[in-house]
Amino acid sequence: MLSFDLTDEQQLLKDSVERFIERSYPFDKRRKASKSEEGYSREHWKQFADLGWLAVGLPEDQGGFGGAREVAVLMEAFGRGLVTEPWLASVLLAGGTIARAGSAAQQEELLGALVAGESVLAFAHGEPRSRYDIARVETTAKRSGDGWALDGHKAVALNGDSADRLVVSARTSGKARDRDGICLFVVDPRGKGVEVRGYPTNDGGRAAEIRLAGAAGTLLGEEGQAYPVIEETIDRAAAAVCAEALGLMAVLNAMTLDYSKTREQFGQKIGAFQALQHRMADMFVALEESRSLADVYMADVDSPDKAERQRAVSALKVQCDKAGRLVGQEAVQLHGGIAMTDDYQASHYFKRLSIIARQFGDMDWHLDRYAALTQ
Amino acid sequence: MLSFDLTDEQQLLKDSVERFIERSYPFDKRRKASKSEEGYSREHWKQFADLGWLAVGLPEDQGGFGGAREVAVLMEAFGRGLVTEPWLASVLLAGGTIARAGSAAQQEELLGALVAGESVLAFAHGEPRSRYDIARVETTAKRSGDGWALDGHKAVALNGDSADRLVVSARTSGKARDRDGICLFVVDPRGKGVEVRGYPTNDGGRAAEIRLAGAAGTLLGEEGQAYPVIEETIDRAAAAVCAEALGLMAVLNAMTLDYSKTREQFGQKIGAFQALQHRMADMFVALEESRSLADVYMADVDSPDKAERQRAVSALKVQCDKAGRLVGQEAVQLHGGIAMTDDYQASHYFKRLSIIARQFGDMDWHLDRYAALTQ
Amino acid sequence: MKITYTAEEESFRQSVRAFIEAELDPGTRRKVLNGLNMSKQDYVGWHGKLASRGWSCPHWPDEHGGAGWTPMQHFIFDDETSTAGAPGMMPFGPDMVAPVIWTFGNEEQKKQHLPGILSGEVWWCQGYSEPNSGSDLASLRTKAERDADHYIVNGGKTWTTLAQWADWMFCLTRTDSSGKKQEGITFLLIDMKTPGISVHPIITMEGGHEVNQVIFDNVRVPVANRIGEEGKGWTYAKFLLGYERSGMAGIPQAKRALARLRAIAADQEDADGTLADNPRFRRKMSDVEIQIVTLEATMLKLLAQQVQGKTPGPEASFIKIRGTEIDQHLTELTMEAVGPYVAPFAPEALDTGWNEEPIGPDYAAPVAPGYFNTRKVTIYGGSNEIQKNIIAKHVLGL
Amino acid sequence: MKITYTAEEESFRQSVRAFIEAELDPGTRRKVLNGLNMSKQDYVGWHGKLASRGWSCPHWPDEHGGAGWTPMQHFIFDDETSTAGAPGMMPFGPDMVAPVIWTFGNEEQKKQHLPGILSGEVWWCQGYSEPNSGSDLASLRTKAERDADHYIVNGGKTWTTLAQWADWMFCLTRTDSSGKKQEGITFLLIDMKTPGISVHPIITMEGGHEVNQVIFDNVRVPVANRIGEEGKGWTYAKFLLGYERSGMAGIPQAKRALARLRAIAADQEDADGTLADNPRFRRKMSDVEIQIVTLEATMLKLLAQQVQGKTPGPEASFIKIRGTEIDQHLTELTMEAVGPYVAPFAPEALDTGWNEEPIGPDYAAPVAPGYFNTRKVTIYGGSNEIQKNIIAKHVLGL
Repeated sequence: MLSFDLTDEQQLLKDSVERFIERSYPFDKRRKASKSEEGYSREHWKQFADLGWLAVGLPEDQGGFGGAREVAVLMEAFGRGLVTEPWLASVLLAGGTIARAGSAAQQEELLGALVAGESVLAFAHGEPRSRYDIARVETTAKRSGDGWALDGHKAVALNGDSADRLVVSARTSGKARDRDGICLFVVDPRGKGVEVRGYPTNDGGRAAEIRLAGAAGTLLGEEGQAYPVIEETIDRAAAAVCAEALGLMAVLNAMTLDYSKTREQFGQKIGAFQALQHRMADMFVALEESRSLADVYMADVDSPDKAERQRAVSALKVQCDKAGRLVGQEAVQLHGGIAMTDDYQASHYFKRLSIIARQFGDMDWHLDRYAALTQ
Repeated sequence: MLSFDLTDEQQLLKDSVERFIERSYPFDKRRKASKSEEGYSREHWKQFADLGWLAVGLPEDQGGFGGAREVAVLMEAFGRGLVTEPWLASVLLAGGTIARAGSAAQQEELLGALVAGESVLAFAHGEPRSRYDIARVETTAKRSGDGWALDGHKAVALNGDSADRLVVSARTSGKARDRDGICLFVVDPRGKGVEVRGYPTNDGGRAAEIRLAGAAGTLLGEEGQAYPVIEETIDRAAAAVCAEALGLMAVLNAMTLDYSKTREQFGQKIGAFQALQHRMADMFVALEESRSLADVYMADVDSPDKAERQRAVSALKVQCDKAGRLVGQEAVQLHGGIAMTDDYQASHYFKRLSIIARQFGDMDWHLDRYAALTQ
Repeated sequence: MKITYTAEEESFRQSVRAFIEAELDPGTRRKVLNGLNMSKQDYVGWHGKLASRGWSCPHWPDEHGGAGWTPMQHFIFDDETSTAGAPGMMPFGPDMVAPVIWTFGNEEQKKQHLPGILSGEVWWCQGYSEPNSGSDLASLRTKAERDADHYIVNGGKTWTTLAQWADWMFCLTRTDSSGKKQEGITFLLIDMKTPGISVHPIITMEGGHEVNQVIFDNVRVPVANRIGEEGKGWTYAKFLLGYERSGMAGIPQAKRALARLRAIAADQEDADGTLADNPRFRRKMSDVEIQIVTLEATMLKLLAQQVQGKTPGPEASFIKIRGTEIDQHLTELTMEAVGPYVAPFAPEALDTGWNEEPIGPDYAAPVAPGYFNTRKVTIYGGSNEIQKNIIAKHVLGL
Repeated sequence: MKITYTAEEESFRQSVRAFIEAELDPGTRRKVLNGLNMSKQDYVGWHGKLASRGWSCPHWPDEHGGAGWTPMQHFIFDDETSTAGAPGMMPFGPDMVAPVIWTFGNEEQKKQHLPGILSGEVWWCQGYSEPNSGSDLASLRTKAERDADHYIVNGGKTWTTLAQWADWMFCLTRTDSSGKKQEGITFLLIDMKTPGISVHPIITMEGGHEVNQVIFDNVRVPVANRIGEEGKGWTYAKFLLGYERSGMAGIPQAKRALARLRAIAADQEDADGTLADNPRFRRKMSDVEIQIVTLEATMLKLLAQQVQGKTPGPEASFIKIRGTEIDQHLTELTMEAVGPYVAPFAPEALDTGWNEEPIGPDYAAPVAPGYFNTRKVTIYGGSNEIQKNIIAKHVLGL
C-alpha cells in the first residue's frame, strides 16, 4: 500500500525546522549572515546541531538518522528560509561521503564532531573543466611517506572556505574520465600546499577554489574505488536541491499571489487580469506537480538499486528545474520592476533557483541520463 | 540597397493568382475536386496553364520564368486557397529536376507539354525507409538493352497516381546512403513493371506508392550525378511549402480573429478575454515574423552558393514549421469544437500545416542542417 | 517508483490478469492496441463480461453494485486492463449520469436506470453542449415546456458523443428564462426512441463519426423522468462535472501511447541506427515519460488521500489540464516519429476486416487521425482555459 | 542573406570602420566586448568623438544636426559600431527627449537643450515611472503646483536609469487631478541641480546600481521649462513611447551576444570535444540564431519602408517583444554554457582595473549578473504584456 504520510519522526522534524525558519530565521538576519565573511551564522549552526539536524541522513551508529525523505523535509524548509548555512556542503556532501567510504575510526572522528556542530566540513570534487561529469578528475594523488600528496585544482567547492576539514577527490590511476582510479582524501585546509580562495556566490552562499600542491591527504575508503560513493552522494545532493526548490517555489508563488491581490494597475488588482491569472495557474500547477513527484519518488533515492535511484533523481531534477525556471521567471515578470531589486526578497529566491539549475547536473544532463537508463 | 517590393511582373502574377483564388476557387469546389479520383480539377489545371502558372520557375528557353520569389507568390496564394492541383509535384518537383538535369531534347519534349498543361508529371524519390535522408536511395537501375530497368519501391510520391510521366530516382552504383551513384529516370507509369497505388492524403491531396519491377526508364542527365539536382529541388520545395504556410496561417489568423469577434461566451465576445487576446497577439507575431523572413530570404533560394541557399531554406523551414504549429494548434483551440469538424474550413488549413511540418525535412532535420552549415 | 504491494493486492492483480486473459475478445484487443475503429459491440461486449464478474462499475457504492475496492485496487485494475488492451469504459452511464441518479434521483429512477447501466445493456449519451453554449454551458437554450405530466422539449444539442448508439440521454433543458442563466435549468432523462428526436452526424476533421447534433422537435418527456426539482438542474450538472474531470488523467492510456511511440521509433531508420537511438529523440521520449510519471505521482497521492476519506478538490482541474496536454504531446511526437508516412489518408485501414497491404508501415494509418482527433481533448470536458479560470478562482482566490 | 551594397554604401562602411579604429577608446571597447561595468566617461567620451564627426545623432532632422543618412547607412553604422564594441548610445537625450523638444518645444527650448544633447555634454534621465504607476503610467501622482512663474514639484519617480549621472530630467507631473487620469499631466524639463531633488540608488538583484528613486521636495521649476501646454503632457509622452519601442530590437547586440556564446561553448569541454560540438547545444544556438535572423529581416523590411516614407506602426510592439525575448534567451543559454562557474559572485571582476586572476574562466563573471539583469527587459519600456495588449487593440482590433 502506498503511504505519503510522514512518520511521526518525520513530522516532528518538519515541525521543528518549519518553526525555526518561521520564527528564528528572518530575512534581514539571513541577509546579514550571508554577507558575513563565512556567509552564514555560527550561532544558527550551533542551533542546527542542538536541534539534531546535523545528523540527518548520517548513519545511525554515528548518531545519525533518516534518509532521503528526512533530507527533503529539511531542505524544503531551508528553501523557504533561503538558508545559507552549509548543511548541504557539510552534512550531505562531505558527511555523506565519509559515512559511505570512511573506516569506522574515520567516521567516529569526523562525523562525531560534525554532528556535534564542532567541525564544519566541505566537499571538493568538481574541477575547472569537469562541468557535470563526475568521473572527470584530473587532480592526482601520489604516495608520500605514510600518506598521500595531492596536486590539482578543485572548483566551486561549496563552503570550502569555512571548513575545518575537506573531503577531496583525486586520482591515483587512470585517465581524466575513467571511473576507476578515483579516491577520496581528507585534507586539512590549513595544511601546507593547500590554497583556499573563498568567494560569495550569486545565491547568497559561499564557495571556494582550492589549489593543491603536494598537499597531505588521508585516504578515505579503498584506493581507486570512490566513483560509486561520489556518484551516490551527488545524486543525493541533486534530490536535496529539488526539495529545496519546492520551498523556494512555494514562497515565490505565495509572494506573487499576494502581490497580485494588492497591486493595482488600470484601476484594478493585477490579479484580476485573465492573462496573468492563467499564468499564475501555470505556476501553481508546476509546483503541485513537482511536489507530487517528490512525495512519491523521494524514497527511491534510498534504493539500493542504482538504476532505480538514478531514474528517480533524474526525473526529479528535470521536473524541478523546469518548474523552477517557470516559477522563477514568471514570479519576477508578474511582479514587475520591484522583483528586480535587491531589497525585495523574491529576487533572492529567483537567484537561488537559477543556480540550482546549474548544480549537480542540469536539465539536459539529467534528461540524457534518464534516457540512457530507459534503454 | 534592399528592396522588398515586387517587380511589375511579380505583382502581375500575384494579382492574377490572388484574383483567381478569391473568385474562382471557392471552398466547396476545392472540396469536391479534392474528393475526386485524381484529387484535383483538370479544368483548374487547364486554367493554370492558360494563366502561365505552369511555367513559373522553369527555364526561359522552355517558356518558363521566375525563380524562388515567383514560386513563393504562387504558393502563398495556393495556401490561401488550399489548392490541391499538382503544381508542386508537377512543375516544381518533376519539372524542376528535368529543367536542371535533362538534355535539351528532353526539356523540349517534357517541359513543353507540361507548360502547355497537356501533360502532368510527378516526382518519385522518397522510399519507405528514407525519412528525410535525400541520399537514401535503394531503388536500383541496371542497363537493359538500349535503356535501363528499374527495381524498387517509391513512397508517398505526390500526385504520383495522375501523372503522365514520372521522374524517378534510382541508383546505378554505391550503397544506400552514398551521394554518388544516384540517377534520375523518366518512367511511363503505364509501362510494364510499374505498379502505381494512389491514395488520398490527410491534407486533401493525393500521393502514390510506386513499385518498380524491371520498369523501363530513360536516363535524365549524367549517370550517378543526380544528387545535387535532387537536393536543390527538395530545397526549393521546402521553401515553396513555407510560402504556402504563410497563406495558410494568414487564413487561420483571420478566421480566428473573425470568430473571436462574433462568438459570445459568458456575455461577451470571446475576443474580449485578455488571455485569448495575448494568444492571438502571439499568432499575429508568429506570422509576421515568418513573412518577414520569407520576404528577405526567399531570394537566397536562387543563390548559386549552395551553403547560402541551404541556410536560407533551413532557417525558413524552422521558422515556418514553428509558427505553423503555433498558429494551427491555437486556431483550433481558440475556436473550440467547431474547428474540430470537417465542415469548418479551419480544420483543413490546420491539417495541411500539420503535413507540411513532415515534408521536405522536419524542424529538427533543418535545425541540424543549419547548425552543420554554421560550423 | 517501486510500489510495494500487499499479498492481497498482488493476488488481486493476478485475478484481474487471468480474467482479462480469459474474457477479453482478441479482436477488440487488437483494435485497442493498434488504434483502430471500435464498434459498439466492442464496448458492450467487454462491459457485459465485466458486469457478470461484478467489475463493470467498481467505483459505485456497494448497494448499487460497486465492487468495494480500495483505491489501490482501482489503480491495479486500470493499469492491467489498459496495458492488456481492454477498451475504456464509456463514462456517460457509469461515471456521469449514475452518480446523479443515485444522489438526486428518486427510488423509481434508481430502479429503472441503474441496473441497465451496470450491465451495459443501456447506452447513455450526454445532452449538455449547444451550438451557442460551449464553454459557457449555463447559457443553454433548449426549451422544455410543461404540458400536464410531460415536458415538451424543443431545441438541440451538439458534440453529443456516440449519440448514434445511445438508448437514453441525460439532458439539460431550460424551463425558465426569467432569472439568472444558472437558474431555470432542468435535468431530464430522455428516451432516445421518443418521436421528434433526430440524430445528425458531425464528421470531425480526421474523418470520424464520434459526435452528433441532436435535434428535439416537440419531444414529449414524462415529468417522471425529471431528476430532482425543476429549475435545479445546474446543481446536478455541476456535481457531475466534478466527477468528469478527475477521470481525465488517462495515465494508463498515456503509458500505452508512449510504448507504441517507442516501438515506432525503434522501427524508423535514422542516420546511425534507428530513431530510438537518436539522442535528440530519446530525450524527447524521456521528457514525456517524466511528465507521465509526474502526473501519475499526483494521481497516486490523490488515491492515497481518498483512502483517508478526503475528496478531491479543484485539483481535478489541473489533472485535466496536464493529462490532456500529455495526450496531445504524445500524438504529436508520434507524428514526428512516423515522418512522411503520416500523409496517406486510409480510413478503411482503421476498420475491422480490412486485409489489404498497409500503405507504409502498418502502424502509420491511425497516427495522423489520432493527432487530429486529440486536438479535442483540451477543448471538451471544460476547455483547459476554463480549468485555468477555475484554478485562478477556486484555488488561488483571484 | 547577402545584402548587395552600392559602392557608396561600401565606402560609407569603410569610413565608419576607419573612424572606429581611430577614435574608439580601447579600454571602453574591452568593457563592452566583455560585459564589464561602464563609466559615465565611456559613454560621454565616445559620444563626444561621434559628435565632432557629426555622427552622434544621425537620425535627427538635418536642421538640428542629423547626418541625413539613408536607412541603409543607419543599418551599416549600427552594425559596425556594435560589432566593434562601441558603447550603445543612451537613448534618453538623443532618442527620447530631443524629438519631443523639436516637435513640441519652443525656440528657446530648442536652442537651450538640443546642442548639449547633440554634443553629449548634457546627460538626461527619464522621469516617468512612479512606485504606484508601473505599466499604468497615466496614474502618476507627482504633483506640480503653479506658483507664479514656477511649478512647485512634490513626489517621486522610480526606476530612473542613471539618474546619478544626469544633468537634466524630462518629467511627467500632475497639474490637475479632476478629470480623466490622462488629462492634467504636464511635461516638465527639470535641472537636476535644483534644490529639493535627491537621488536614491536602487540596487538591482545582480548587485548593480543602474536605477534610482528620485524624490522631489518642493522643487521649483520655471514655467519656461514646460513643454507645450499645461495638461497636455500625455500627448507628448505617448509620442515619445513610440520612439522608444522601435529602438528595442537590439539586433547587433544579440549578434554580439551570440558570438560570445559560441566562443564560450567552444571553450567548455564536453563528453566528445567541446560544448560547441554537442549536437544538442549546436541546435540550441542555431535556433536562437534563426530567431535573430528572423527579427533582423523584420527590421530590414521596416528600414526599406522608411525609405519610402512609411512610418512604423504598432509593429514596434512586436519588435520590442521579440527583441527582449531573444535577449533573455541568449543570457539564459550563456548560463547553460558556463555551467557550475555561474555561481561565483565577483562584482569586482566587472570593474576596470581589477587585475586579479579570475574565478574560473575569464568570461564567467558577467554571465549570471547579465542573466539576472536581463529579466528587466521584458518589464521596462512598456512590459511585454502591455505590448500584447497594444497589438490586440490596435492591430487586431480586439
